[in-house]
Amino acid sequence: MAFSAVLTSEWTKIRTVASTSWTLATALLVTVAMGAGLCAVVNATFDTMPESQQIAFDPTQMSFSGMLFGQVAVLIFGAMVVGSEYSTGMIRSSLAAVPARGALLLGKLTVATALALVVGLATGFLSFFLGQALLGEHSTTLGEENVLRAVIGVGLYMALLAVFAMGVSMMLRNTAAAISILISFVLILPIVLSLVDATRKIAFYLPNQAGSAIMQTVSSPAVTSDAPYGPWGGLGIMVLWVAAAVLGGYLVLSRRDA
Amino acid sequence: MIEAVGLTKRYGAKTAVDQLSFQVKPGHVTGFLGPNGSGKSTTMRMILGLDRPTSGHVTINGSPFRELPNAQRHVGALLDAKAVHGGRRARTHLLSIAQLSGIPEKRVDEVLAVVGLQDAARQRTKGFSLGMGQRLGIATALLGDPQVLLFDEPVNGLDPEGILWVRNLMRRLAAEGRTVFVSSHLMSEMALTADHLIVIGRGRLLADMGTQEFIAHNSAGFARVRAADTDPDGRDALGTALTRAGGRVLQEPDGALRVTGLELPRISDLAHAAGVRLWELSPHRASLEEAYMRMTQSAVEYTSTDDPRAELWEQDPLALPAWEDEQAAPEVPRAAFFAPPPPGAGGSPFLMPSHPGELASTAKDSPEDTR
Amino acid sequence: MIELDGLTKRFGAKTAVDNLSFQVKPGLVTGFLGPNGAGKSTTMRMMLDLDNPTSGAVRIYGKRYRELREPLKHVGALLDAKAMHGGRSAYNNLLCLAQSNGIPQRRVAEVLDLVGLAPVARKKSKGFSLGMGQRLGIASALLGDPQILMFDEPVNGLDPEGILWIRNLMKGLAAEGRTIFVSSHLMSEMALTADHLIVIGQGRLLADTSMADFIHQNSRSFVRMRSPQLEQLKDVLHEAGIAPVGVPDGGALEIDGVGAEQLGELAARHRIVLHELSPQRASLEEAFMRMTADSVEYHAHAPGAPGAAIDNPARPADVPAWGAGFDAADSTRKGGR
Amino acid sequence: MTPTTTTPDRPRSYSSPLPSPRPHLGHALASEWTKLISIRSTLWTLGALVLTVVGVGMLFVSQTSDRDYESISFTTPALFGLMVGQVAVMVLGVLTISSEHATGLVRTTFTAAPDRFRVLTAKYLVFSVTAFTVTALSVFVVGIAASLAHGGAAAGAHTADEWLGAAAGCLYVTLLGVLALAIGALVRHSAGAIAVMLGVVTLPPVLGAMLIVWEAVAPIGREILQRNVPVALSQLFGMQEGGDLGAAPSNFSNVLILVLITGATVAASYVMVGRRDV
Repeated sequence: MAFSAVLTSEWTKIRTVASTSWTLATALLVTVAMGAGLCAVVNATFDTMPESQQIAFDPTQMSFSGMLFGQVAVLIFGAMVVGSEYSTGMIRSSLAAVPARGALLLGKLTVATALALVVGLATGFLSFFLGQALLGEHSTTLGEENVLRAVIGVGLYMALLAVFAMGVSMMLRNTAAAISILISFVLILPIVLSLVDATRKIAFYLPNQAGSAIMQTVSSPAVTSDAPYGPWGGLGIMVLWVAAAVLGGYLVLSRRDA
Repeated sequence: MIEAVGLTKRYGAKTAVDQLSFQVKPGHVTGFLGPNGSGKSTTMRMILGLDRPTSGHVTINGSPFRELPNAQRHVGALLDAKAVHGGRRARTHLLSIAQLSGIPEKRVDEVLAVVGLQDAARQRTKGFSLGMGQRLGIATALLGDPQVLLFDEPVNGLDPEGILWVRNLMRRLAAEGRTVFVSSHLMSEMALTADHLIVIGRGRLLADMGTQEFIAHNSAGFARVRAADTDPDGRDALGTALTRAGGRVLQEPDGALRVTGLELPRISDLAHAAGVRLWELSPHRASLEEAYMRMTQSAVEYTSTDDPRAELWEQDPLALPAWEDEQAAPEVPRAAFFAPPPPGAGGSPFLMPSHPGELASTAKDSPEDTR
Repeated sequence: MIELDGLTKRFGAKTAVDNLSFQVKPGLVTGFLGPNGAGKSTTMRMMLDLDNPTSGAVRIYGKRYRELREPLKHVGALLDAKAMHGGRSAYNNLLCLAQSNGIPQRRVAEVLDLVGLAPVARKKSKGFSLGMGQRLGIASALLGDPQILMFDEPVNGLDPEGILWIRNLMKGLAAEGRTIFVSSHLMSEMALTADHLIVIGQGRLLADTSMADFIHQNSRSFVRMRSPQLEQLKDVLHEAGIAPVGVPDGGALEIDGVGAEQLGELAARHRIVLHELSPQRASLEEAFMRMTADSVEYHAHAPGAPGAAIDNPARPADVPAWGAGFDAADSTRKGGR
Repeated sequence: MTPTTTTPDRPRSYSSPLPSPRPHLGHALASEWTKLISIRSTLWTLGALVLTVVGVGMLFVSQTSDRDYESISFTTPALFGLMVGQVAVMVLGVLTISSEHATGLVRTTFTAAPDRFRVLTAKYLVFSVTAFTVTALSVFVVGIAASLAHGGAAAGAHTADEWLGAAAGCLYVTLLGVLALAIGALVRHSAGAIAVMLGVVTLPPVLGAMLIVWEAVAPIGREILQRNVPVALSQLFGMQEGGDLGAAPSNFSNVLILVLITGATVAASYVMVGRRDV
């Protein structure tokens, strides 16, 4: 069977359910709006910030701070794409139509990832330009060192996060469980882990913590001294997590009875 | 006793149930029939207080469902067999429902035994087949040992043994003096189970009468007559005699005659007079299916482009107007099964050969009868 | 053509399907019968490679399902009517399946039209009734215009009009030379539809025969006679050495083991007027219940055991009027093979 | 089954030998309790709650010295786990009602008990008592472990108030769960309701930070920053935060706000459940 057919089919699947548009639209809007809001805040209060913070100030990353919440919508998007197949029973029809598990998984991942990447890139550029406009004199431009990498990094980060969510959902085969676990894992666990010294180092290796390094541009000692990796190293760690999740998902899909 | 008065339910501009009034009396199994989308489920949901009628009202033993003091002890219902949390075990599911109305725990084991699920009582219902789910649903309905019982498609997914059991169960429940209200699409089942029928179509009442009366009103029975094969002219002679006597005669594929409009003794006499020996003379009651189809003809909502009723109306090609020995003239041949035929593909869309004959070439040898 | 070879499926200690081997041939409607819990659905799921067999294999034209390129063009299956995404419209649900197998888009509208769902094609399938869901499932099975069609309980939830339609549909598809494999619990439906039967019980093959043979072997048939000259008739029968086996109600006699033809000739010879001479064939339902009596898993404990009803001599009269027509159609078809 | 009994006035009517008590809340409570303990998601969510609270708490206890407890209470170690664990409580709250809607069980339930308020009340009661008990138990295990391990002189003086505060904290988490249940009853969709609840918990801090910029709405922003869920919970567990925002609101007012919000949502859920077709 032509893989392009699977892609077309998955594209139809993804564009014809309401959850796709509202999760991705939320991801974009929340990230852009919150980033813009925080940039405005910072611009107004920049002078009152301690000097150490002023030195380490990363205008690019600041415009992406809405990602903290936007990523929740991306996770829900990934979890719904896979989970709804199971909750509705559609998975049986899908597997009857495309019995090669690998092809089905790959098709689904490709389409959803591409979509998340596109939305992610749009989010990155929109947040960046809007944020920089609001930052006024503290802003930066795309031409500066590392900035373009960081903006594109937003797209990569969102795409990887979506794949991660899909892999985890494929393993759990349940939307509600996947969403709860993913959100605890991404939003709350890092905070909890960094509260205690003994576990702070572990938190660096969580997928989203490592992955978000790609969105930083300023490598002043005040910011990055803690993290034992650079932006690409961080993204690499996230890719490993994602690969593990996808592998787990593939094993569950191919071994277990549908 | 269930009593509906002017029951109406509208969803936006669409009227699902329209001015429905009827009574369901105790001591009978009352069948509730209607095509898909005719408002049966909505009516049942309104009886159970799950949907609010737009106007009109429905009462059970005189009071609206939601005002019954202990609803479960008065009314038991099976609406949707799969309406169970799959992660829960069968017994705990029933127990949680029983506790809701203070029904003793031993009653749970009792109903599990009644429906034959005692061995599966500790299984999670996720693994249940449709038939097992249906039995669990029936168990739920019986929990409160209620006076009024409603079943929506109770035999769905049951095996023949289960169907037979449900049939007997419903008759027995009615014989005990309960009100039993059953909807089903299986006419052969309904004919065996229901004493009384309420038929709706497009939300309106079409009929409210006894099952036998309904069949008699809406269809005609026929007789099957076969002359001795050893007497080659017998069939023609018989056909002519019967037609002259005012009967309507059609030929069946095996050579027997289908006669309407004449009583069996009369046919016997006519055959005797014509000197024809009979090898078969059997009465055929019209089926409820046929009667139902005729009644609801105009009220069907989802119709295939390939009208199945053709089978019912197109019996005339079987007729032998001139008594020619035309072997069971086949019905209008179905060249392409899929109507409308796809343009430009010679009548068959993809893999299929253009004519069935190409695949089953031997089938051409015998007159294929699609009946 | 579907071939099963030693197919076995165990769930833990429980063997759901036990060393099942049979073939489903083209040009026929093959009925797949068995009590609840016999392993029918599991077998069908393994045919589609949804469940992995513990051992054994299923071959579809010599290939495993997973090896089929564009499987919907070879095999169409209705397993579970609700196996669709409720938030998607009927049209789009089918469209994504069609696209995955390179089936042209117009075919989607075609099958929706065929099953009568064209008016609600753009509605979300969440709001569909069981019958509409079933039609949607049938549409998805027909999507690729496949050689092999599998239906698990196709008439579930359909109204009589729909039942009649699917009955004709399956016969028509088989007549075109396709392989039709149908499971159903409704014996009256099966009797009207299937040519060949495969019966399983507790995961094991119980029978693999033609419909007529199955009924013949697993049930009794008899001839009912009615006459205004009942006493005379009894005497004639007695003289001929024929003993009526049952006298269910006042005016009728039931005779076992002698054909209606002979009885008709006998009556004619003795100038006895008959008001009825009807061969009664036992129903498929009865035959099925006799065969599977030992392998029924969920026995209801209720007074009036099913067995009592089976032996009720009045039952065969309840066979739907078209039962006779079926027998004829069946023999014609067999003759043609 | 029972034989036919005939009564003179209703000649063909059936009456059953089973007791027919007028159903009361107690019946519904028993039913809901059976429902709660008979599904595995209860075990998963509550297990996750206990594991995170006790696990993270114990880790914290083992990493701290007596002196650290001069400024924090013995129950503070439980806070970190509870920040994660509260998600489990909310998920359980949502699932308590949304799983009935997802499976269609709600129709069976409301057919068996047409008095929907009785069922809903029982759900709220059973859920909140269970959630509070489990939360409090795990919090107090951590608190007692901390006080046993680090109760030395260096830890300074501790009063019973901090234990009361922790109890209030458990109540706070329970209220979040009740709010989740109410939202589940309104939304009727597991994933949607969980997303809404996570928004309620995580969005206000950011919203506050944004509002505080503009002079006109700065006071509102400040209020939100001081009264959102994580801050309130931290305070209840003896972590005083802020300072540049002015005096922190009292624990009582924090709990009261959540009580009011939850109360309003619960009231809305009663109205909707009573009125809606299911």
